[in-house]
Amino acid sequence: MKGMIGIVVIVFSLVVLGCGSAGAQEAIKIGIIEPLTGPAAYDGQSVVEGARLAEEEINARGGVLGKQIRLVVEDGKADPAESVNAAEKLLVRDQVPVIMGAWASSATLAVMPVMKKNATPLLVETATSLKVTDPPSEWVYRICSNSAIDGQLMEKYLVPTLGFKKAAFMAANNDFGRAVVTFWSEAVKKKGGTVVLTEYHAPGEINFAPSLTKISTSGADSIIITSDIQTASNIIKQTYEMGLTKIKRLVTNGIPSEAIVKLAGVEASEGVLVHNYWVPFAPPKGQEAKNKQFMDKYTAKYPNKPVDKYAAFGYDGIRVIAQAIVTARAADPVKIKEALKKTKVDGLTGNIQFDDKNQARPYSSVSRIEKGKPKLVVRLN
Amino acid sequence: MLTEVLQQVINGLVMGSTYALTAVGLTMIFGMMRVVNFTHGEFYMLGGFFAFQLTASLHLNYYVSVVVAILAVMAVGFVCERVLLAPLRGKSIDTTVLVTIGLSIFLQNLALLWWGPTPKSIPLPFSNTPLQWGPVVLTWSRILAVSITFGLIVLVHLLIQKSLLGKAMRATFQEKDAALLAGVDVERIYAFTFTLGAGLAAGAGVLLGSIFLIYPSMGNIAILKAFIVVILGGMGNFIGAICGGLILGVTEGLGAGFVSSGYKDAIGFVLVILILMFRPSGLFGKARRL
Amino acid sequence: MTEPREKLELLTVRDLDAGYGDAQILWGVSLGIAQGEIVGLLGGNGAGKTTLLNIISGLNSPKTGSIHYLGEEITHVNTYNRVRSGITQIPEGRQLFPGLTVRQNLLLGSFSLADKSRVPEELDFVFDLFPILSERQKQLAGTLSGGEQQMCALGRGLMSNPKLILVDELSLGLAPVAVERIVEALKKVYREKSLSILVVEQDVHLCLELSTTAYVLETGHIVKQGPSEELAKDPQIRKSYLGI
Amino acid sequence: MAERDRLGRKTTAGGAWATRTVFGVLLLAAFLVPLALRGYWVRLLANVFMFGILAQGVNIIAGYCGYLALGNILFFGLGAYVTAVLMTHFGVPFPVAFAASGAGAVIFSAGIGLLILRLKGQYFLMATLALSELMREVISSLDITGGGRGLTLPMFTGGAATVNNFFYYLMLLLMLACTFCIWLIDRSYLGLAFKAIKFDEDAASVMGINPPPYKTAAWAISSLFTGFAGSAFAYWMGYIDPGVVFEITPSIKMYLMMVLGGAGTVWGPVAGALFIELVSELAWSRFMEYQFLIVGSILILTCLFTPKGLMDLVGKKFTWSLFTKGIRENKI
Repeated sequence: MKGMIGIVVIVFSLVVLGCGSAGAQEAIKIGIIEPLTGPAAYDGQSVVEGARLAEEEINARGGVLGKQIRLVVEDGKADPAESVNAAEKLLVRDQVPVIMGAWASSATLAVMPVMKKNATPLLVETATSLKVTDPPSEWVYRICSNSAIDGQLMEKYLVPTLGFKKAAFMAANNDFGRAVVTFWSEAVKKKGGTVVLTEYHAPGEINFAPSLTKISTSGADSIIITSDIQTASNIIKQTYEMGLTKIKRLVTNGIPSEAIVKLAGVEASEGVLVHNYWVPFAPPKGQEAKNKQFMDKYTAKYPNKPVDKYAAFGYDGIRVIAQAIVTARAADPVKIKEALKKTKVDGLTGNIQFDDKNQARPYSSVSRIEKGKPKLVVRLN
Repeated sequence: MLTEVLQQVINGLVMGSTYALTAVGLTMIFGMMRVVNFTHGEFYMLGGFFAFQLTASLHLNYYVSVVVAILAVMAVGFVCERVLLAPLRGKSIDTTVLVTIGLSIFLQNLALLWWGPTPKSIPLPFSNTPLQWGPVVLTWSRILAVSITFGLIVLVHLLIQKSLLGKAMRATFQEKDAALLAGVDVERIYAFTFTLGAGLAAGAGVLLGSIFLIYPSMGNIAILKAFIVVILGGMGNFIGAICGGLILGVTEGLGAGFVSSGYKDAIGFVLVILILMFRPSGLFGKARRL
Repeated sequence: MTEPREKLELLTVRDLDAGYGDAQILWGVSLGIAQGEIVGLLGGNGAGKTTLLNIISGLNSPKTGSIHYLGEEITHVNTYNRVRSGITQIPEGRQLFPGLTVRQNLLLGSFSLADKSRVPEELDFVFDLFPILSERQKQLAGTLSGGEQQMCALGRGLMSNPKLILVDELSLGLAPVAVERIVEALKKVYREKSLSILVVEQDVHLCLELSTTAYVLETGHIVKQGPSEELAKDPQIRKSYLGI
Repeated sequence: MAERDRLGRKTTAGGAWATRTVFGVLLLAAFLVPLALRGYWVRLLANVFMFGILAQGVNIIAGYCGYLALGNILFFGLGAYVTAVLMTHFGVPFPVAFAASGAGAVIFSAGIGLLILRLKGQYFLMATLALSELMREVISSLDITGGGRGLTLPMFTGGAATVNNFFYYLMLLLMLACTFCIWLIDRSYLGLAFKAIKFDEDAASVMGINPPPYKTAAWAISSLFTGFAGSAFAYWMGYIDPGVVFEITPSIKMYLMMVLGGAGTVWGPVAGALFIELVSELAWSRFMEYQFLIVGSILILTCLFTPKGLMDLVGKKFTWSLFTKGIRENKI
């Protein structure tokens, strides 16, 4: 009993010590919540790396409002509870006036109420759930796309151009997968196509032979695949192994082509269509030079890592925030929130400006993998 | 319809045989040592990563890599057994379970630090183009996986049935004290069993890793499946594990194909609960009190 | 149904067959224990003594045959309900809860008492009987010596205020002094509490000395029964068990 | 004046005065924390208390009864989903949903417990694991639970401080209630029966204990508090999906806390939760990538060397023989 109390006392004093350790800083702090550990760590780190490039660039130009900016990064583990903790830490300990994050939709949805209650704006960089901006929150701005926008954009191409008349869906059984199925199905149906089959899979599933066998006998002429990188690559690999290469295959939501080629193999990925957001080979028109500069800098700093959309969104996100702070003329949460409404940035990921739901319309495209290399098929906007 | 059934059954048998390979090692460790080994999934994962490292980075021949990877994991298994499980021999089962869970977390996160979270794919020495036999499609890697699986299983079976070591293993399994009296070095048998079990898990990891992808958390789903199979076949039942693996593979295939893929994984868990409640010694075991 | 007897029958075992799987261990075993009687059960290793005892206490179940207790059939009654109705087993090898304290072990003995207000009284009785247990109350039972453990086991059995106690291998692995000490206590309990005792024992001297009636069990069959004094004179028994 | 409880033990020892004072001060401090500290720390402590509840949940079934319910997170998820479904689809207020979550968990555990609690050791462990995975699969596929999509709960009304304080006190009170419950059990015949079952069920039945009802009772109490914690968690987070509330990691973490603090003790699991959560927050934030390596190592080392919990080591000299003794006496 005595020993236990001893430990409790030690722990409590650690808490108290920990509380007092926050000191004043000159720089303007920007909070970032990303998964730095766990299965999503690779992507989360990409966002942070992109953000760091923007930080360097901005500080090299003299910062904003005459001050340097400083990123304060917390690990949200792509988990709601952890992300909320991270948000609280950033808001209370570091008193950041704005946060970018929290990568996963579930984590972002959990962080949103905290932002509202602390009256601090959140810039959402990668979370695609519709619920993030619908219903809109005055404290939440999003620079990445959502499934409703994607579905709308794809309507013009999916059936008419790409010929997805009898589509089958293979989607992750989560908010993201289900939202894509809903809106892309609409896009198919509106142009006279039919959805033959929808197969949901659990996260982490590896064996798709049963679903693919079902699809092969269903008469589908195309498969729309929505999942994470490894699962999508696995599905592509298995479509090939099941001899389903005559069926058109489309991978949604910016899964990088190089990863598909690397994981599924050159043979299996031949002819696969990929729905991209930012991609290195096809930046939005007018951004080519800026894009090359970004790629060069990134490759110089992180030589072993290919540039991906997460880095680009991280980079753009910080630029948007810096721009908003300049417009606000103060590192004040409420002023930054107001400023974000008016902020316009010609970003790598598209021309960023927010609509009445605080949603930007990022650029997207469709490319086809030929002999292991992606070729641009169509720019969507 | 018939071709679809046939294809689904074949899919199921391919998956099922690798389930069986993973489960055989697990069931052996359980039957012999009464240890529920949660580290099994990590041995499976390490098998895949070692093979990847050998083929992709050191450019070793694929088949050589498979063997070396299995041996390497066996070495890891041996060390774990000696250092962590041997001191706990005869102690509460709960403690050993928690230790293997701790080890599983440790190894998985070590792999995450070492190889990173991005999935890897093992380069294969042959083209994986589909082979069409009438209505049925298969690939060389799957045929290879099934053949190696059954090769390994037969090998282990012969080892247990024919060799002196196998006889000692069976004696230890049936009556530990009697085996001790008969001069069997039970400690050595335990170490060997655990090492062999780890090797079988690694074999499954290499083979499935060649068909699918390799990533640090790949053991999580593998061990769940292996547990299901072990319970289906009866804990400690070698033949039961093989049949259980095939049954699970085929039911999953047919269930996903003709019921709903959403409930594919649920099928296994329902089977487990039913078996535990009504036939705890497994489908093939003699009914006995637990 | 029961034929008239001189003494009131407490427990009657009739025609028990029992075994594990194909191995039959008991063959048509019958025995009776009257109220206030000490019955001895003799037999060598593997004769089936412990199996019989476990069937009486309900830990094992027989294939055929019946057990009556206080005129009611209890063949299929659960162990814990038998304990509640007053049959308590002092298991072989003591089987205390080694991780619990002596006191907790004793209290567990009183678990089946409906009226828990009697617990302090029973506890005092046990401590009176074995003062050493009182000193060691807070010690873990696993740390006691063999003799002390046997005392604790006996004390624990007494805590349930039983009508019948089944004592399995009282003397097993104990020093003669300790055995003597416990036998004395058992006799004292028998006098003061007027209960019935079934003593299962390999030590034939001890068993016949303690009991009034005895049975001899050999490879699952009752081969002899009768008053202990007579059995002690039986030449065959003297030869095979007493080594005379 | 020493009082005696039902088992005749003294309830106040002679030198317990200082302990009681320190304990009282700590309790008072715990109640005053939200006045002194802001959001993040209040939240962090509330999270610690939540893990305290979960660790106490496994303490009852595993620490006292010896049944390794590895899938206990099942009741956490169940509680969370009962609350979420009732609040979103039926507009039920939180207190009612909260009560319903506890009731739901108890009914489920009692029903299923009667069936699977006759399984022993590793078989029971497997069954609970399979049950929790099955529950996750079913909830991921049902419409009413939103499937894999998850559910967004109605927002808690009030400012940031109010929310944090509300859940802080809710978790604190739940943890105290749970601990009080265990304290009562520990000093009663019920606790004695649990411990007897843990050591040997046959021997327990020779004592007149009928194990099934006791085991079921233990699991029901365990699930009640775990379900409550899940309910509070769902409302606190405002959004749940199957991946979040059925994750296996917390299940393992709560075992670690229980073992580290001392299985089968009244305050051990709470101390374990405090230790693991706070130390991981304060010390390991620098070694973020290594934190699970550390968790795994601590679990192994605790099981090997101090199976009775960290408290067992306090006040003893750290010698090798102490470690080997730990291995010899292993029983969690």
